[in-house]
Amino acid sequence: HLPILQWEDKRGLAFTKNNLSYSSNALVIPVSGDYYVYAQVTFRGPIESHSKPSSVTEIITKVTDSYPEPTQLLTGTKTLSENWNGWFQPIYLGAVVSLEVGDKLMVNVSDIKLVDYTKEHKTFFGAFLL
Amino acid sequence: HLPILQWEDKRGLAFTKNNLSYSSNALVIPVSGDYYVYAQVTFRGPIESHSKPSSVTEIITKVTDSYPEPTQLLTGTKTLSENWNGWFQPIYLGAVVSLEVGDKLMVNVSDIKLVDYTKEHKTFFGAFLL
Amino acid sequence: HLPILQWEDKRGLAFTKNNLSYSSNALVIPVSGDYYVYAQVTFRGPIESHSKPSSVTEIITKVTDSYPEPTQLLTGTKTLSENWNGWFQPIYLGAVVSLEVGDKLMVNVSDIKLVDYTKEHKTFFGAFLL
Amino acid sequence: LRRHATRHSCPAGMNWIESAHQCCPQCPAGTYLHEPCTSHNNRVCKPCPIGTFLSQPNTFTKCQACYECDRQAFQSVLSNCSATSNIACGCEPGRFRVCLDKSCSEFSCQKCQPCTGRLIQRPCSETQDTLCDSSCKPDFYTEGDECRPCHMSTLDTCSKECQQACHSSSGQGLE
Repeated sequence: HLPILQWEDKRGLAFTKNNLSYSSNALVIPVSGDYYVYAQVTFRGPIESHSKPSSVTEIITKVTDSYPEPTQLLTGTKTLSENWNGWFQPIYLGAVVSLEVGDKLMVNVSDIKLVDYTKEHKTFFGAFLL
Repeated sequence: HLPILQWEDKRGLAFTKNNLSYSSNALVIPVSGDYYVYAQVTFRGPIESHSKPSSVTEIITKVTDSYPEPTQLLTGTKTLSENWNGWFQPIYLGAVVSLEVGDKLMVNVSDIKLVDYTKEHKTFFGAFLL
Repeated sequence: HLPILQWEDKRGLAFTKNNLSYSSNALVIPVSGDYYVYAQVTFRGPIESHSKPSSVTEIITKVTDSYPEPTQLLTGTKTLSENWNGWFQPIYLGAVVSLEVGDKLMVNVSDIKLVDYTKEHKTFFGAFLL
Repeated sequence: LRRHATRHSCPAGMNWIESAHQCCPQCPAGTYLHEPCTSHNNRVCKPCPIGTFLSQPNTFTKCQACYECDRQAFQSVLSNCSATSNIACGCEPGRFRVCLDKSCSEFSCQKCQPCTGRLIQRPCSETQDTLCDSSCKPDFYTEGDECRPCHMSTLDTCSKECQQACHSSSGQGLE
């Protein structure tokens, strides 16, 4: 009974401005240019009815009207060796990418059930125009 | 006999400018706006008289006159599975946050005795106005 | 039979602009100023004829005409406890540094044979002027 | 109401080009959009340079970089990168894939087990390790979880299992 994970874009520390909008789980690029795009996902386990994962992966992807498949922009993948019953693993990604107006940025993960969504300062996603 | 850990703000690679100042262990925000705030702490062990920690945590917090309690802006927490006698674990955090003039930014850690303060390029902290 | 590892600066997601150029494995600074410099290296193993490494390290260094030795700007070092036959470990680094025109930025690693060079979104390097 | 950039819908096979402010025909797979169309001229597509590809019709201004196979981690090239398809990697002979994620886009290549002294139930393949028979082959005896050849055992080192396996009929198998 996992809630579908959506990003928070208004409450608490979250905000959008300068027409960088958030809709259907993606940041929508308002003007073409070079953006510093970043995201951190904190993964955690174990969770009920879930065998211990061998690795966790976070991918920032781009979806665009000019190409039918998503493009992987940044990827962080880490094998887990924790033999702990309780484990935490943050993955931070950030880099400059060239984007076109209308491009959509999304964060994909290897297993959404392992995402720690409980605190805004542990899992976050953003971009700014250079 | 651990020296109180202060940030270095002048010597070596460290610097402050554009009125972003450093005082009593905090960066002080000179003008309201959106800042990219970042910090890396390298944790290391074992250290004398210290049982092996199960995890390490780094938190960038904001202290402001308009609210009596600190606000956690960014958190990186990682469980340790190292069965090594010597271990190292860097945690990097970075994101855009909206700050007000006079706000203070600080870095808190789960256990200051585990911080590797020996080299400026292993543990660092900064912010810049977008 | 390891290919010499070069950064890709034109094809795919890679690009250079505003005279920030890439030559002999370094980013060359075109104008003095404060830059946000970042890099991620994904390390992976095991690889042939290679005992399991105890740690991996990534260092962003500066080479300058005004000083004969490289300067270490940012360092991420992590001990490995993976008992997996297949392991992955990304290290991300990023911070603001003051640079002079002509300075060269490079990424050094503890063992180049452990670098995952197979996908552009797993290992990347860049900088932008504030 | 703030004016939102309306999403332009174009006929099939065409994409909206913001800079040209009109729909343009897509470039075929293996090529990218070098110059957008204008009201007078058609768009110009150019082939993807070596080391890049685009597997779909598109209006990308740049092709995607090919992956590389991880030769140091015992991967091998199944098919080279072409202008229309990315490289495909597998494992060197004698190794099989251990996937690190569901899509198996990340995998390591591990040595196939040799099944010394056992019959092979299922040979090693690209995606699965060898499946060895649980019992030892004739002229082999069980020692722990290994199968040892009878001829290597001597009278005083031959355990009960060894006795049963190696010389069920008298005098055989011992040198």
